Amino acid sequence: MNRLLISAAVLAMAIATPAAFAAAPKQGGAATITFNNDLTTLDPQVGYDWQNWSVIKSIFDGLMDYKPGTTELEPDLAESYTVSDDGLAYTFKLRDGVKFHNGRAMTSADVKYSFDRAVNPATQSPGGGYFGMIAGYDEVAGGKATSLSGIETPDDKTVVFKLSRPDATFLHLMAINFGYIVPKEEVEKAGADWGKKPVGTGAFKFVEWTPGQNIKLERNKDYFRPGVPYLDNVTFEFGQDPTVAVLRLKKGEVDIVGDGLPPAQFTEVMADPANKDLIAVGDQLHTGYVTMNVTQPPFDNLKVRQAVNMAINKDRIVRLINNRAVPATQALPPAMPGYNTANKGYAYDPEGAKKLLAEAGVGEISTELYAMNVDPNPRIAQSIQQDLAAVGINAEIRSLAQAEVISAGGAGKAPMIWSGGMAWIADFPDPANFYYGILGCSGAVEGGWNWSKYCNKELDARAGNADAMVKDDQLAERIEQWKAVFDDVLKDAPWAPVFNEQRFTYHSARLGGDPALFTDPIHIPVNYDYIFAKDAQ
Amino acid sequence: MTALLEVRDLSKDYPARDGKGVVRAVSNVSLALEAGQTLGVVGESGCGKSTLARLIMRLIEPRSGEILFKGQNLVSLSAPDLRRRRRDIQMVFQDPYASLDPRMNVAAIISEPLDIHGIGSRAERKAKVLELLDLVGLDRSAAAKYPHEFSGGQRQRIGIARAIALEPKLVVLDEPVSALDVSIQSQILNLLIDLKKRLGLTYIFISHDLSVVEHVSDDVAVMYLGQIVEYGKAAQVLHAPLHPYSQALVSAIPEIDTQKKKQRIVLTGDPPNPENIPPGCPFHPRCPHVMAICRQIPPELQVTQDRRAACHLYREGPGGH
Amino acid sequence: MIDFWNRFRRDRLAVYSLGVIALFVSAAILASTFAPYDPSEQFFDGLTLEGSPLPPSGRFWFGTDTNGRDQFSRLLYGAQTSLLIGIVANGIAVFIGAGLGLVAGYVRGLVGAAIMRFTDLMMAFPPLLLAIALAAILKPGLNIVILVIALVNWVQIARVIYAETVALSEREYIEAARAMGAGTGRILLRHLLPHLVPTVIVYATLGIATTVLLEATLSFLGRGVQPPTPAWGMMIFESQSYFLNAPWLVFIPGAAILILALSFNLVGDGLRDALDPTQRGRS
Amino acid sequence: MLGYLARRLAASVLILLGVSVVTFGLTYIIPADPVAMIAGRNSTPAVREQIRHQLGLDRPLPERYANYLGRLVQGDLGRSYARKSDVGPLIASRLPPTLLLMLAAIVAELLIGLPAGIYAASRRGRLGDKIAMTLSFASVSTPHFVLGLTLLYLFAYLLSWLPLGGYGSFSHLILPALTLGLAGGGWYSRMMRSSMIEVLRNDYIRTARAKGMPEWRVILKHGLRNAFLPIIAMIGLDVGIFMSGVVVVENVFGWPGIGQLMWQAIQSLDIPIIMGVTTVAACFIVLGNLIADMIAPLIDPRIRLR
Amino acid sequence: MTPGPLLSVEGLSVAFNTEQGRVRVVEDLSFQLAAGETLGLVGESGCGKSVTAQTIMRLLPSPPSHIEAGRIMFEGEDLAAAPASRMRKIRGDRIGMVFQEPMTSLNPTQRIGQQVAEVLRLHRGMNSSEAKGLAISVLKKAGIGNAERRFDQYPHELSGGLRQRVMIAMAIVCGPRLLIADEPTTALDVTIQAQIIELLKAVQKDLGLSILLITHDLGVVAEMCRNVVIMYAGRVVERGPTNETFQFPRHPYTAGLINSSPRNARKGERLPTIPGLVPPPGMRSRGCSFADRCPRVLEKCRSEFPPLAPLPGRLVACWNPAP
Repeated sequence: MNRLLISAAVLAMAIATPAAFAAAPKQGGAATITFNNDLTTLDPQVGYDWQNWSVIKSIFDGLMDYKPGTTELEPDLAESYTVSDDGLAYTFKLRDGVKFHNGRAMTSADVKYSFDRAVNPATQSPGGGYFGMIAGYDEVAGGKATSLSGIETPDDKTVVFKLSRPDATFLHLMAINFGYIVPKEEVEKAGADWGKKPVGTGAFKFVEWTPGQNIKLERNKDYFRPGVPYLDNVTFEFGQDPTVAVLRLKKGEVDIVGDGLPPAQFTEVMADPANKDLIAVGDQLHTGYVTMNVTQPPFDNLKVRQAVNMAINKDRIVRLINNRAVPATQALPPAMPGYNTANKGYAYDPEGAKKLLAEAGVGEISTELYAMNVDPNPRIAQSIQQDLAAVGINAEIRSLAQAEVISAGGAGKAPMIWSGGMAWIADFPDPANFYYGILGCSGAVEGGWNWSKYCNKELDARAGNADAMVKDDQLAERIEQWKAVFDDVLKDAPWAPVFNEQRFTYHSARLGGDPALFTDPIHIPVNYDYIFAKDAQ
Repeated sequence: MTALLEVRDLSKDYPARDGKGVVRAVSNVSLALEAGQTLGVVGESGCGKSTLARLIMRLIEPRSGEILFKGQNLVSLSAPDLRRRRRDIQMVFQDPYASLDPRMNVAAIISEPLDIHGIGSRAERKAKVLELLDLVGLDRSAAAKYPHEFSGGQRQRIGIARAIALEPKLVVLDEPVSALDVSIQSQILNLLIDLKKRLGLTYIFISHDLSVVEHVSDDVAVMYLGQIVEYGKAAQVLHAPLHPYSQALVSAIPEIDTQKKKQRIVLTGDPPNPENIPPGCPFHPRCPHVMAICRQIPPELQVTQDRRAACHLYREGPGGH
Repeated sequence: MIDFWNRFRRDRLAVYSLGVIALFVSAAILASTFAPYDPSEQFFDGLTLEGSPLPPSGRFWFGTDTNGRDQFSRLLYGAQTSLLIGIVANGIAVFIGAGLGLVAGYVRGLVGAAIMRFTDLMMAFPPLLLAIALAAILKPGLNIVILVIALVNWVQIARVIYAETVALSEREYIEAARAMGAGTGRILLRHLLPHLVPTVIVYATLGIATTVLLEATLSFLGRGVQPPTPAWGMMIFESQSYFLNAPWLVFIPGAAILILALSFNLVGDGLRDALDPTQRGRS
Repeated sequence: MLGYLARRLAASVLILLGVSVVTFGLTYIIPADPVAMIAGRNSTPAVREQIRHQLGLDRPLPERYANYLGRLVQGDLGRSYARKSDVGPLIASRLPPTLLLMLAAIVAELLIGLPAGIYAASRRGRLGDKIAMTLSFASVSTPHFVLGLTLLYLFAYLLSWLPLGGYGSFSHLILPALTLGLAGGGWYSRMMRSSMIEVLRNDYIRTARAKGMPEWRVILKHGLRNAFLPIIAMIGLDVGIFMSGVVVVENVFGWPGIGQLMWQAIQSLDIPIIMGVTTVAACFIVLGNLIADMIAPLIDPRIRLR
Repeated sequence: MTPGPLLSVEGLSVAFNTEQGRVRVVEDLSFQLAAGETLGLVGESGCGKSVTAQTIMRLLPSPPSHIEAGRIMFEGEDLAAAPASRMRKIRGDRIGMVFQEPMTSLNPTQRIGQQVAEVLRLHRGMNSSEAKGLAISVLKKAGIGNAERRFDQYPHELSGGLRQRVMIAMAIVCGPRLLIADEPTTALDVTIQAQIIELLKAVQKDLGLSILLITHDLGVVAEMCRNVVIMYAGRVVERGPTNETFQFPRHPYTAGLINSSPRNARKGERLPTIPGLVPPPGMRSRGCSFADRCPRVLEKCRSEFPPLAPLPGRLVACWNPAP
């Protein structure tokens, strides 16, 4: 499953500092979070869906992290780091006194083990590919070696990463779950069950997992950040329909509806003045878009693709999802570095679309629009379908399970796909993360996630150039280059961007913490480490 | 003169209910029947007389033996040949309620054999149905009615009309009057006697009622546990039975005429289970005259030229005891 | 026939139900006449400003759905799909089931055993999986729904018909037909089938509810009727999560399914009684 | 008895073998590439090939089936693509709630169906009979999800008598069991009614009355046991019907059983779980029928096992 | 012992509500049964004899059946008017009943011993071991060998004859005054039938009870009953001592019945028959129901039903009885 199962997702941008908490945090208390589906795994190298993403973050740590509620990088398990001038070597100094939950102190060997594990095909990690810039990656990924030659551990407290190419996103990658540090002995002891009994260094210690029912965490008293976390216990309850969960939250039985506010109750909950302080609204960095397969008629015709962009009534779609989004103008979401405020995209213009189609001379178009079968995606697809019909494009909806849509997209069999439920949300806040897999040539292969099969070699080269700028003083220049890349992508219109979602988190009055923590861009849906219970004794 | 029907060493087994062993429903039955004759088969429930009827009809397959009809062995006939042969052999069933399809009207029931064998045009068949209704003494208006609108006796007339529609040579009558009241029973017996004379039929008449069998039969076979224990002319068998079982059977009939008091032989015990037939003479556990030999050796049948009784008492001929 | 109608008429509940079915059928046929709107038209003002569906009103009699479409119109057009599935698909299933059950019950032997083992196999098998796999081969849509339902729903009826046929085969009139020289085909069609008709009818009508449910489940999984074509089951599933806040979205089509299925069941019951004048009679 | 058991078990194994063939065949056709699900979106073709090889997907089909069957026989149901864990333990952990729910549903349907059927049979042709039978039809005619949502709306939301879904206490069990059991109860009441009417026609009922027995005792002592026989076979079949029902009901009520697992697996096309649940469900269906066949002779001594 | 007859049925009429309206199946029926006597109630199917038996036991469900008129005096009590609870006390205790089909009259799912013992527990309030002991002794009395083992058997494990013995044991276990035997031998083979007849005779002698024997088999009546009642179409047509009645039947129907038996006919010849059919209930004319089939029919027969009138040694309902 992809981490973006739900359409409402992440990456808050407007961030207050953690110091601006409304009430002083207290130590103690408990919180209950509900989810409809059980978690899949708590193995950081494997877990890759939005639900387990933040639970793993509370149990494990990486070398880097983001400041709570923000997208600002800071060292975490690493105390400090240095970058070589050519950008090909990163040296991390590990923090003192970091212990795994089993009591053993963490060392540089654990770091190396964890990255080896992430890349080793036997782990079947969906994120191993992120570490392709580390020297020796190809050997390990190809099954020829089990250890990354690019990671060196001169002593217990030092780790050196040697890269095969400079990469500006490297530090972000040190903060994603796949690079979290795991204790070798526990992984080997648990074997296939490792994902069910995780042992990390994080703020919360895993207690138990009753499949289908709940997961219980407790405060890690030995956590290396003093005073954190605030809560003594966190419980995740599963099998809770969000509609029911909202009612239970009103009754005070649960604290956070993990799946977010269901559309059915959105109006009602928002209209209730009592909920004013209980709903955290995070501006979002997500894009919902329609892909068009540029390798096949009729979408091999640029005019047809542009016409689709102009035909879609984004305002109605936004209303359809209770205005929890803003119409999108481009591939990147507004808060992502590289977003071009000057670019207004394609405006809603059905007449213009018809004209373009006439110019394209493709005649009556019959095509298929794939969509994932979880609400609201079929509804959005139907709205798009009606808009397309209005300009003379007949799109039959294929509403399918996520895995099938992904398979069809990867195989290039889907002429159009509405991305909702599977859409790209950056794993880290950098424009690069929005390009290679879904718009670049490397994703436009059989099984790749570039469902438009759009491959522009020139843009790929420009993107590579931008990512080679690893120096601090190159930052602004790099972003400018990315901006240009995305502007040019828009001209080719392999996508029709539709909207950028916002996130609304509904929590109980018992819970305190900065609203940004409840819409944390990294910890989805909530940063459990920093919220607190007001009624704690 | 060859017999119209000759049955030789006919046997039929069923798998026993417990899955082990077999039920010997009919074993080594032989009999012969000349055209125009009536053979009565009597016996109590479970003696195999209905199985015998079904074997002769080839509704079930025998384990061994031959059924010669006009010299032709029915057992070895192919399915299509058998179906054609069925024109000559028809059957009347015991239960006039169960043997008529409740969803067909009388005309359809009676003309069905004609349909099956493709006899006559539609109009001819219709005429034939009416003719048959007359013949069996039913009103012509019956043709449009359904079986449940008739009484038992009338239904049996329908069944008989169906059986004679094909103008068969042989009719197997399986307890044709057992389900009927006395006054109706006599009507049906009269009808059967009339039809036999009129159409030159040959009957195998199966019944547990000795007086009925006696009334209609030329020859009688008494069956016990799948075997014929006594066989001969009706008058002889039923008035001077040789086999102890036949004797008991005859004596057990309650007489209306209270003047005709007679010595009743009350048999002890039930007929033994056909799944577990005793060795030797099957009747020996209940036989008032049982001897040591009876427990070991099955008795032979032949007594005199036209009289057979499977009993060791008659090894030396009748009156041997 | 008149006789039959007179018997049927005595069951008043069945007669009313027949009326209801007639009403539904005519609504389905005349949907384009009666429906105030195009069932696929998504009104911009069919949703509140916050994007919630509208409750029943003078303009939208049964309210609007989550896409801002007129639910009354969708219900009428949905009747077409649901009735088609209920009658055609279920009819095919009944045909297959009754046919196999009949043959297996009379022929027995190897053929009968093979059919019944296959039935057992089907019983032990979740229909949903079958549906997914079929849809993989064929294009999803109404045809898939009909095919899947036909392939899934026959099992139960086959078992019932099998059991009844076995019992019926023991009857003397079957033996009588064989004694006359009737072939297997004749016995099956003329002597066994007419007696099974009441059972077939009852199961055919009872199958309607299951069928509509299966349609809904299939549609939800993307194997069924494809949007925006309305079908009752799908209408409920689409708005399942709205049942507290917009109950009309769930309960109006739900009531439609219930009423239709109930009517079919009651008619089936009435038919069975009317078709069996002998009331089982003897034996 | 033992011979019968052995033969029945052999037949069951054959059915299960058939199920495994069909399951394997069907899932093979389903167009969701497990490699894409496992490898993730940053994977290279080389990594995908590696995973394909690890999963054995590059082998010929018969060999894959043989491997699958070999593991199945050892109780190994494979490993979930999406959940990254072994399917066997996953199903095992989800099984108790489902079994509890099914058991409760069977109890519910019997508690509803039998008394209603007996009542209707004893009031045959009168108003009470007609009302009971119309209600039974209504319950048979209601799809599970409509019924479940209605019950939830009425008793949990409007009246707040029972919890809004979840798992743990008896009060959580009531509504889902009722949802699952009501339709079956409708069926049973009809079956019980006709069965009871049939039984009450029997001569031995007249015998019991001739003994001077009160009518209620006649019905309960001499009628019920005989009328119950056709129901027994149905209870065996129920397991199969419920296996489909729990998928819907567990989702409406948030019940953490294998139905929910199956639903989620279907949504994500997690084939090992789908196959595992199918296999386990088939086992239970076969087992249910077997048990029903074993119970029947206890109720009716005329039935012999052979 | 109470003076007078043990059972006296007086002017009993029973009707059923049917779709065609109310149909009278038993009309103005009267007979007496003395203590220790066996009375035969004879007639063909549909003549109302089984309805009579079940009405005495009050076993017919009401509705649809109704006792329209008459009394059923048993030990000085009118059973026709007794409340249901009182009838439950009498049934099985004071009056036992044996039915035609021993195959179906026993509950197939209960052990036969329990079915016998049940009567004792019901009427005598015995505990199960007491009831078992007594039941076994009665089973033995009913000619069931190895009764201890049979006690735990199920009906299907017994032959028809044994089952009928169980039925008889069940009917007599409480020592009733009256035994109603409804076609007790009809379903049995002749050799078994003979056994059951002997058993009934023995039981009667042993317990001194009265038997109301209902049958269509004149031979059985001749063998067991001193007096006989002939019924036709719901009415008594002839009543008298068995010997004389069978030897010199006065009612044409009685005569027809006796003559149509093949026992008395010449072999292979046509049998004397009663033409036509019994008119079904509800289709009966105002006059004598037998008129349409009667060889001695008079004009009067068609308009007026003949009363049951005394002839020497006999009661006959006929305008033109045989000499």
